[in-house]
Amino acid sequence: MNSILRSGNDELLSYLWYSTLNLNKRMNKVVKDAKEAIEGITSGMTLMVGGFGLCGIPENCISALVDLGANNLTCISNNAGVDDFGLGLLLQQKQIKKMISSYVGENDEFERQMLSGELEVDLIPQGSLAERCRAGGAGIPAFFTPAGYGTEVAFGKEVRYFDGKPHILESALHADFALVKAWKGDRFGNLIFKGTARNFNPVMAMAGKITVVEVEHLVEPDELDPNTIHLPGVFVQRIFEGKNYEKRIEQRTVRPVE
Amino acid sequence: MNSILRSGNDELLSYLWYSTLNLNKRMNKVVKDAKEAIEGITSGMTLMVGGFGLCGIPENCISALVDLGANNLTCISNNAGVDDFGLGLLLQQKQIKKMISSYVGENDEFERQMLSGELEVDLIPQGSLAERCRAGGAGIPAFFTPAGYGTEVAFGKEVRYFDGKPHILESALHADFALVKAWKGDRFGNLIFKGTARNFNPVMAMAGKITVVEVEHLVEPDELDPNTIHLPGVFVQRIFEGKNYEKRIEQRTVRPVE
Amino acid sequence: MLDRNGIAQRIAQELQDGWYVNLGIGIPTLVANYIPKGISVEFQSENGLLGMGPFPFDGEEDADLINAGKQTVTMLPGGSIFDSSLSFAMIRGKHVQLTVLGAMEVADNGDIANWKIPGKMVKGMGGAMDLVASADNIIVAMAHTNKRGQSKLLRQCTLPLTGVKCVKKVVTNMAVMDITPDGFKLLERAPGVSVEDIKNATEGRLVVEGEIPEMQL
Amino acid sequence: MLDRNGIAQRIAQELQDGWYVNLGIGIPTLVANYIPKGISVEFQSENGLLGMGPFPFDGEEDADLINAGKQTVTMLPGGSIFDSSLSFAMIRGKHVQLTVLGAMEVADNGDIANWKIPGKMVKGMGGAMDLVASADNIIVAMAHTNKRGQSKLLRQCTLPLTGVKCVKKVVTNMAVMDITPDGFKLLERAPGVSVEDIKNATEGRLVVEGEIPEMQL
Repeated sequence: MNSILRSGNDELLSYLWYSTLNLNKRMNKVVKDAKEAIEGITSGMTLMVGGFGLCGIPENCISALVDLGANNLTCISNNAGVDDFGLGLLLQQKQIKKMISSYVGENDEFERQMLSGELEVDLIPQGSLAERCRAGGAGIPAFFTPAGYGTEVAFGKEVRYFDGKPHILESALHADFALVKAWKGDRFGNLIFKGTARNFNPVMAMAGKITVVEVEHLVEPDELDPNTIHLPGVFVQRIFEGKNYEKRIEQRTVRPVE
Repeated sequence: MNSILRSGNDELLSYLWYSTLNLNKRMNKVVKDAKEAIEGITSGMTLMVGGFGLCGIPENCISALVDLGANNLTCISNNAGVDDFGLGLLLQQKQIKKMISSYVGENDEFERQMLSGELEVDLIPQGSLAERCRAGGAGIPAFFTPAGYGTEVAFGKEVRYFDGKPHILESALHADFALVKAWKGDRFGNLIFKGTARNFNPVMAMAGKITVVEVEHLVEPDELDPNTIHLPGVFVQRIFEGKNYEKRIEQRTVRPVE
Repeated sequence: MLDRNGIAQRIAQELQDGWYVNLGIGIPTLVANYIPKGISVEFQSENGLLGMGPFPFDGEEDADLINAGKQTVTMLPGGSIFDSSLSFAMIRGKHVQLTVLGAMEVADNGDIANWKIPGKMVKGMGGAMDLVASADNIIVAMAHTNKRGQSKLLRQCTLPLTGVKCVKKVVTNMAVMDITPDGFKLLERAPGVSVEDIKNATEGRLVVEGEIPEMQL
Repeated sequence: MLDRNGIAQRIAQELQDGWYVNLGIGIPTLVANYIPKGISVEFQSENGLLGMGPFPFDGEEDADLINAGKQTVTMLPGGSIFDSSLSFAMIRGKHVQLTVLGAMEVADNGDIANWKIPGKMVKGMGGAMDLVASADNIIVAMAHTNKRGQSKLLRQCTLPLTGVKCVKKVVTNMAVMDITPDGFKLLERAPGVSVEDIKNATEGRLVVEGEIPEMQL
């Protein structure tokens, strides 16, 4: 116990690679802009899009996706934006075939497309949506949850009792691309989120086959304390510094000055 | 959209409680010391004990538990300490009836008790152990994992194929008390861990009916940035500042100065 | 009869010191205004924060700090931020002691319907299904009857369910009731409301035992 | 025949730029010393860190910074710390591209046994079962035969399994082999080792097709 391993022990040789290591050449996931970041997205793909309401949405990626014009997309996102912002921009262009969300109010075009049958909608309890994304990223193919038992959400799903309480089996969600917004990030893909803009972004970043992150501030790796990173870069494939964030507020609510 | 809600809207009244709120009276989970923190632990209980090897173990709580003398304990902990430190101290006093761990080497007394049949041992793959703790805290009673399929770990467990790959069903773990070590914490129970001393501590903190945390530094709530908290205080019932941390190193390994 | 604030005020009496509480949109939000003296609770917002504070002053709004109703908020010292999976881990794992939410219908076995009206635009359940399926303590805040004067306290819900056998207590503009195996157990009357009034406005089984006191607000 | 370092050196040739790699204790740890020029990989340690750096200088050890072998380590810029559940989320979720570990036995269908010998003290599987069940790419580093000269490359494992049909490649002191539906497919011979030597030392099915080149180290 507590012995000091010294030369002669051949494991000591390990990590000598370090002395020849060019730190500046390690891992570079940085791409130029949103256009390059979403390269490879094609019609018919499934995308995860981070954000809660308009808070923490990947504004740059969504704009680039409008320009790209890919359609027949399945979008997994807690909400569907508003008419002229967020995923609403993709809805306007009829690029979305199906939404997988927990709440889709506040969007007239969405309502029109849904009621006319142009748009498929799969509504999922918010906690199950979050956990299904995490499960997808964590290699957990399915789990039991009490949420939705006895409701139409449970139709066709296995029911099992644990401790006398009914649960339903929910499966993992995956996406061809996850589009994620963070506050700060480095070229390794390490991410720090800000305030409630965190929301679904970390779990969706875990579940994308290709995870694209736009950050407000792309920083040098040694600027981030390893202890404070919200999501390790191992989950991220591409990262870039976004531009011109509007960060629109959906329900600006204030209190009077006393 | 983007409307400003003004007086007249009665929801605006909300949060006026704030003006009468005594911030210093909100949530106080601080207890005096380890002895007070573990009050209520009795023989036969199931405890989770954080740490990986000797890194990040709740030293003060373990000492207090030796003094308390409760026995027939089931301990869920990744490791079992060494002969004269960590959970080894409880083994010396024969306070542990059963260990639920992933790796229990480096402990002669453990080996003796195990081989003589005095001590039950349930070995669990490390990732399943971590996920089962998290599941216990997260209200997920069971989940499927590929780990352990086809091995003796899978005996008696349900097997199901997802995407052609076999998985086994693992259940959540719970504990009467979780004993956890953090670096910094406040009276709300908000926690920040340091380095790899984080390990199992956050997930075990989630899964305790009563979660007791010892911290190296008990700080004022406004000293912790809400954005940097590793584990929100909602999971914590008692917190105290520990003393005399030894932080023993199990495998001190160094490299020669070039 | 109570108004919206009265309902909120009565529910606030249920709060216990040290509880973590999730308040839904509408009447439940108002509960925060009536926390009894000497009691301290923390508010959880399921989009990912604990220690939610008051709305910000004009000009101090932060687009990166909203509540589950998408309103700009502030945070109190001792608060914390987390992702959606951890947020629902604390809900599903019963670490949040009380959920207060509105409803369209409640059945006398504790079933609740509050997310969908067939034929109308469906906005989604948001976090409601997770909340009602998880918390040990679910209080519904709502009017006793709908706009057409029909009871919202039913033998069986007619609308698609949000959760089954989960509501523990209902506080309406007319009454406070616990859900028991025998149905709605009447505990208190609103000022100026008679037991007879409540009986007439309740379609589900109503249990009335002994004298029913008037609420003390 | 290769020594431990030779095995590690040969495995290092399998590394691809940008991979995240988990190295087990023993020979696998040595792989870090032979990373080919121009290739950059990051090391994951399942107790909760990415971007693991070299051992610290004497006096600079930090008890709060160890690897999965409980050895004191350092971190490189760009590293990160996380809890055990997120650590295995990245392993189980296949975000770590390669796992290198030792074994007592490997079967020609990819089964591996490396954690338990009946009758001996069992220390536990640690993270090995999660690692082998998850990663797409599992390379075993071991001696071709045990101390008694018996083959460790078998038709079927005799020891309790760690995982089934999971090993993709085996690098021993004698040979490099892929696991194929037909058994161990011989790819390379160690310097000074003949195909005949390898056949004699391999109990499991061995596929030998065409000329087998000598390893280039």
